[in-house]
Amino acid sequence: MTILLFGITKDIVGAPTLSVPTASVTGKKIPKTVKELKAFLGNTYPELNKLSSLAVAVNNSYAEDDQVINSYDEIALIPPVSGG
Amino acid sequence: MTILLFGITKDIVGAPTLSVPTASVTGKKIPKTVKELKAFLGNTYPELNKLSSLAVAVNNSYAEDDQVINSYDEIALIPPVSGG
Amino acid sequence: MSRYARQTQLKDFGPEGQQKLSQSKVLVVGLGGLGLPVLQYLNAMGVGTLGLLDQDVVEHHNLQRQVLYTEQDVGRQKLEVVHEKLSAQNSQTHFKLYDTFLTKDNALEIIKDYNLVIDATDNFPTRYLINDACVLLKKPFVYGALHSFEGHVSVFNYKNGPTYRCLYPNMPNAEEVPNCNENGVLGVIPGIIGTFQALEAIKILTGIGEVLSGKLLLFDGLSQRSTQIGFKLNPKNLELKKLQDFYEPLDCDVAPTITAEDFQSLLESKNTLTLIDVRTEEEFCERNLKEAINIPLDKLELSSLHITSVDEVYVICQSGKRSEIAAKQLQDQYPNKQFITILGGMNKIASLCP
Amino acid sequence: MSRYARQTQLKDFGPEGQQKLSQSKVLVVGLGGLGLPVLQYLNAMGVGTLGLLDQDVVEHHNLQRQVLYTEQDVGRQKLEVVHEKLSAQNSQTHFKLYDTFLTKDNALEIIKDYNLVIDATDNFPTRYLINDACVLLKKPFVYGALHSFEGHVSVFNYKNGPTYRCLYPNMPNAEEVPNCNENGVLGVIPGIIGTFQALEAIKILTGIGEVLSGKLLLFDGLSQRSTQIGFKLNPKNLELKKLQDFYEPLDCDVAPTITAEDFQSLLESKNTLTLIDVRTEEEFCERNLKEAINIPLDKLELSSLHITSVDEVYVICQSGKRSEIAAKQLQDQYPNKQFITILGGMNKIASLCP
Repeated sequence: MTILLFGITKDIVGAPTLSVPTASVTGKKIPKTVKELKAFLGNTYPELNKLSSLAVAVNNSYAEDDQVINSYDEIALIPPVSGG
Repeated sequence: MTILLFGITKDIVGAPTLSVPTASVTGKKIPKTVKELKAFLGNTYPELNKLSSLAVAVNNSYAEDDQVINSYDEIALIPPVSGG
Repeated sequence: MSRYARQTQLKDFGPEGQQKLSQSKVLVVGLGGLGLPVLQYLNAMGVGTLGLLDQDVVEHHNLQRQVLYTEQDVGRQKLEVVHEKLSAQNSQTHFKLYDTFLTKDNALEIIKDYNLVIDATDNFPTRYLINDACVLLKKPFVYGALHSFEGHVSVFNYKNGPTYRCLYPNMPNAEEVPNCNENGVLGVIPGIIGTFQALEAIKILTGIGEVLSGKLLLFDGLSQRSTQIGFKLNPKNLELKKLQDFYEPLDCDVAPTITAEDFQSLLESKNTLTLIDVRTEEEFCERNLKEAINIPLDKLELSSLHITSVDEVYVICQSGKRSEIAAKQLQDQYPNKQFITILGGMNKIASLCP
Repeated sequence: MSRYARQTQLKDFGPEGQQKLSQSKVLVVGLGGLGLPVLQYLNAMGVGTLGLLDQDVVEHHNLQRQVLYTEQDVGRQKLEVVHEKLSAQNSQTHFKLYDTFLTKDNALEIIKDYNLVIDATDNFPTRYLINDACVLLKKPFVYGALHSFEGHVSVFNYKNGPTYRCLYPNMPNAEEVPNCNENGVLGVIPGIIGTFQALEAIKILTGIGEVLSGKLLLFDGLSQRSTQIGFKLNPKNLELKKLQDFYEPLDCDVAPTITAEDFQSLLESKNTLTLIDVRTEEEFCERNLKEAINIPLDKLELSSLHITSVDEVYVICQSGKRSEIAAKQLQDQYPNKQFITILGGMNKIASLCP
């Protein structure tokens, strides 16, 4: 599962994209929903947990927390940005 | 087969996209290569024949005249533009 | 050839498009990186009335991306400089100048006269204020925002379409968003996002093309890629009845602070100091510092302060949150004084001397 | 805060990026719709040396999209106006002014001093000339071009990457491309394409991000969509040994014409008229009109004409093609005279009176 990162999430992770394993070879629990994905990522990058207002897109559509995600989905993390 | 039109080709056809039948229900010969597609379109829109310098993209890549095209390909006609 | 010939000759724009532009009224909130390219193009193209709203002066470090300003303009009111230059560019445009920041008290009154608003601000409180005011007034607004090499563009509240709150329901906290001093931007990015905003404005005003309503455009300059994210209206975001009581000014000028400990020492060493407690009367009565004057936060704007003898004014509340807001608000009102927030507020003070 | 702080604080740009910009030299060919936004941003961001090349004056119908010009500037040399305004914007920039059009005779000499070229012209001949000169000199160039609501952006000849001729091997004919008077452009589109070009220039100069090499970006303003088309180098396009002998000026000012029939009547009715035959001496000797002076096209630039008594000068060749080129070239050299092409040339004349 590839995750595109925008705004401050790119700065936190330090890269424009992130790969999340979808087979359970790592023994870790694999995220099945947007909410689980957020928790999963927050584990690795605790600073992401601070983002109370983080939009997530699945296949170029805004997704709610309960949306189910699959390995072939393209996911984007889109925090609000403020500059002008 | 959907064809995206840019520049003067959009003006000639009068729409931003064009649909070309891919099943031979119409009895017409169906274009199998870029060259045949150009000829096919030139039949319907003779003004397209004037464009000596017309780039064609198949699935977002520049295509030569002999490239084979299929019904699921996304094709774009990209004439040169000059304005500044 | 007529002034607008190059666009009126376009079949999909025509003299009708030009006529619509000339009768349009657009308010641009913010004369910074985004506002200037928006204005340069809307003014060039013949939008009839342009409202300009900003209270900043031109600073030296603005010049890296705010392309209408010259070195000579540093220190001048942005409003004045922009008005001067845009008038020279197009003498047919009618300009309305607002020498203010957008606030909950003036937003509805100002916005109601316009066909659409360009959100070219650099802070969340004003973005949320613009959103809410536009929802109340049923006006579309063209949103643009920047971060480093990236930008956002969308059109909100267009024909009852989705709003900013459908993407981001609540304003982020101060801690989760980098403040403006940390958060740089490559000089040309506002030029790209601003011209995108101008294009969306033109499409709304003339009815040509597809408006970016229900779509968030994400532009990434490093890869030169644009991505569009679809999103839907959450109907409860249109059910707004009035503006919020307060739009927290998370702005870039961080108010100076003092720790509760240092403030305690100060209290002991100084004979007099000015301290404003911005909690409610109820909270104040329960426990307060004897030096404090009580002016609840929601009455601060209406109060007129007479601070003559001192340069520094301390501000306190329960936790330090409201006092920060108050300090910024007071700072804007009384630029010659310094307003200092007591970190941790009465909670912290109480923990020091129980 | 330092002038460039907002971008030097970006981790991927930094003081190193700024340092690289300050040592960079960029030539901008064309001070029109594309050239102005490119220059406003490159100058704001601190590119050390900017070359400005144009010979036009500001016209009233330029104001709709050429946002650096004011109404007062109409009639002035673009070069002078741009230099004045950019100097006020950034006094640290070193400007080099070229009061000329780019020609096969000056292109190599001018371009060789720059790190990259911005193609901000409005015609094919100059685009092909820039391409060929950059290939010969191994310089990258940032291409931008406009049509109605659309634009193209790409970076050609970057690190031996594909060139303009890899997309469009040969210059289109005059008949297949709408001339500039038919071909309008929505005012804000050059702002978008020009800022895209400035961004690509910054990426090339500082090494950040992905450069649009081997990719043609198609921007469609009506749908606000960007599409990227990949294309490859055709190695023979790098094998250029010298510039072409001629880059046909398919420019926007269509030279006035007269039919061969009308010209015949004119010859019969007028005692004197001035007629230039631009064919080779050989062709001229084979058959000519007795009123004609022979100045072959390739010698036209070097010849100095003394046309004092008349305002109208007729130009002829074999088919009407070279005379059209000649008329435009002469028009630029002698703006106070009118040069009229005889349609169909000697071929047509011959068919009328065998």
